[in-house]
Amino acid sequence: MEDQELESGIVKKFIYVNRKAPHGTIYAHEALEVVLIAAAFEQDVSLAFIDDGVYQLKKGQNTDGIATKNFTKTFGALEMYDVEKLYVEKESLEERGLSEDDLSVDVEVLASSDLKKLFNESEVFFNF
Amino acid sequence: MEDQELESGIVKKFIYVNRKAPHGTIYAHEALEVVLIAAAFEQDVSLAFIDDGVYQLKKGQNTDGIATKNFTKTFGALEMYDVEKLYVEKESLEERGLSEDDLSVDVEVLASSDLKKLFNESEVFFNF
Amino acid sequence: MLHTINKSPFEKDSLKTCLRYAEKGSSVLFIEDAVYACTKGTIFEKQISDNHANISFYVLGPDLEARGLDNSNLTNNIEIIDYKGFVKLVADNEKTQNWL
Amino acid sequence: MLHTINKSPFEKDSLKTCLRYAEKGSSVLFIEDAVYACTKGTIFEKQISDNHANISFYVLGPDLEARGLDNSNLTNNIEIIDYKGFVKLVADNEKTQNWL
Amino acid sequence: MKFGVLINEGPYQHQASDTAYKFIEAAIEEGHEIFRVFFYHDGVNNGTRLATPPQDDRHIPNRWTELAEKHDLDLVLCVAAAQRRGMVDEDEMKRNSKDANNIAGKFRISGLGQLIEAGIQADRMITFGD
Amino acid sequence: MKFGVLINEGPYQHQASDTAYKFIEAAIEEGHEIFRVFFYHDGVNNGTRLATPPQDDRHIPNRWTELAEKHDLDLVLCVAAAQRRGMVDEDEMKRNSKDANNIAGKFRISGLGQLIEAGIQADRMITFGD
Repeated sequence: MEDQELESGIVKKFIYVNRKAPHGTIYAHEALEVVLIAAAFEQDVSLAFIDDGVYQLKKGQNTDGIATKNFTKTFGALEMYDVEKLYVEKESLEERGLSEDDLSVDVEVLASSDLKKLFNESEVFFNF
Repeated sequence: MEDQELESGIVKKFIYVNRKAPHGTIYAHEALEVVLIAAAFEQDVSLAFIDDGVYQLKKGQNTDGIATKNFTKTFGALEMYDVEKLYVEKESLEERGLSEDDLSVDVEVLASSDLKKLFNESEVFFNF
Repeated sequence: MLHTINKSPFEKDSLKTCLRYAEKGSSVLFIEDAVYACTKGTIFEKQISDNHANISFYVLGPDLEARGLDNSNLTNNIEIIDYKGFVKLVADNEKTQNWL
Repeated sequence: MLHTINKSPFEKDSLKTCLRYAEKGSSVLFIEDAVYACTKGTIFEKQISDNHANISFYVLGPDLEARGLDNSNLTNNIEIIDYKGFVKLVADNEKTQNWL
Repeated sequence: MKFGVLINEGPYQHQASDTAYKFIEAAIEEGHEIFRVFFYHDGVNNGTRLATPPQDDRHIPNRWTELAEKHDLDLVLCVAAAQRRGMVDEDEMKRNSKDANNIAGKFRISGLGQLIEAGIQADRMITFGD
Repeated sequence: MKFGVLINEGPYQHQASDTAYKFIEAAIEEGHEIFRVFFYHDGVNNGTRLATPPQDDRHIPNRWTELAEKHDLDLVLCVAAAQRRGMVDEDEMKRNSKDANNIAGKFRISGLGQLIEAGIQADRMITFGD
């Protein structure tokens, strides 16, 4: 019954707000698992990376030395799941001495004033 | 055997460094449980309250409305356990707009430069 | 839009980011350890007074009381609400952003 | 005395307090998400350079690599060590204060 | 109005579960419907039936169970998060060849799709976490 | 040199348990003795035998068990913290009338005195937490 409701065509604008650094805690990792599952629901999905969340996209992460799983490789596969709207907050990048070239995937860098507009257009917020 | 070693008279200078606000997380509460148990071991015990840790000693806390246990009442009982050396960092108090009068128990307010000396004299650190 | 914050502003930086995103007409609710952000005599007093013309600030009363604080400790222009008031804020705003 | 920090300085305020307590001759070790404190082009660069004459700064290499960082990203005067180096620091200092 | 609730931290360690409980209680009193309570990350640890907190403290897992019984709440633990953290029901016990299970009766284990569905179906989503 | 180790966070949610593991491994390789590993707060959740993490990830509780078997480590879960969080061994199961237990074989449950003793007996104490 619930499946039928989904198929009946409700499409909402989901936004995943990622504000935590990877590896020190699991939030970034398990947030990405939500995004992958959510892809099957054919909703309108955007990912925003703000504050330490921008570190999730840093190039060249290698977790062999800390013996945890390097989930950040999965960001490169998001396109296959039709998750293509990744936004990174400009202020957060700059404060951390990073530029778009430091990131592992294609993103759109937006000033918070523009990211705010995306917030206003979004309907369902998940915060990690 | 271990009991005999304890009775053989090793007395160390313990310092409990409390830096977290009460109630939002359990650290302050469970830290106090350590202090109470530790009292039976007849060690030399000091408690330092730094950063948000100073909020643990705020007068008049009443957790009825959030339906959690008000462990902060126990600070008033520490004297009965011969735990009498409570130090509060002056900078942390002032930054929070608090004064000694706002606190529920007798403490010594020390500038960080003096608290540092206490750190230097301490032997075992527990951080909460 | 409703924004909630639950961490002490002395410990974590969520308030700064929240205020970057809270627009004219937004509501900001302080819960759990974030209630300390509402207290007088701190650097956060100014951040709130600078914004109160555009943003409505609320604090969860039960969390204030739990921490030994009441109206006399608060910065001006903050409304104390209870859990029902919290529910009403969530219902009255089309969406909620929780700054964790 | 050894001080360890494990939280991002952008998220949490431990570094500020740690530097208030780290004295001449102390060592400060950055682990886990605190390794971001060692990176160039941030406000923490100055806090470290202001103190490096008195304090020895270390960063845990495996935690740096996990986060996609290496020597080229680091502020000057920070030594990269491995877990054995971490053990040696704890052994060489009579006591350790962990700023959590 | 239909509320979806996401809880991301375990019992006692953080206040998140306590605040969510008081919020849901108030929402029900105000006549709202709770579409689902989804427990993610360490939040899954709220579903244990093996806790024995001190008698003068609240019993968080039991309190969830009682609220669910009274108001027919749907309490869902994320299966992936639960597997990582050792929260197990009878099905999971068999599937993963474990010799015990520890979930309380009113909780069920299911997939992340249940969270997405809550996002789609509920009028409001709210998250309690760290 | 004798090290005492305190771990304050559960598996997976925070890196604390991972870092402690790598630290202890290195300390043993360098010829030091681990007097005791004490698990407090959510740290007690490291002791579950019911976890089934994804196969391409580390198995944190099993990894502790294997290290303990290899080097005869003393892994202690705080009883008060364990009761709050539903970590139970056979004795606790009987004492608190529970119908299951979930602790892994190489962990034991004991009192906070074991932590204080570690502070007294060890040459160095180090804490891993949040």
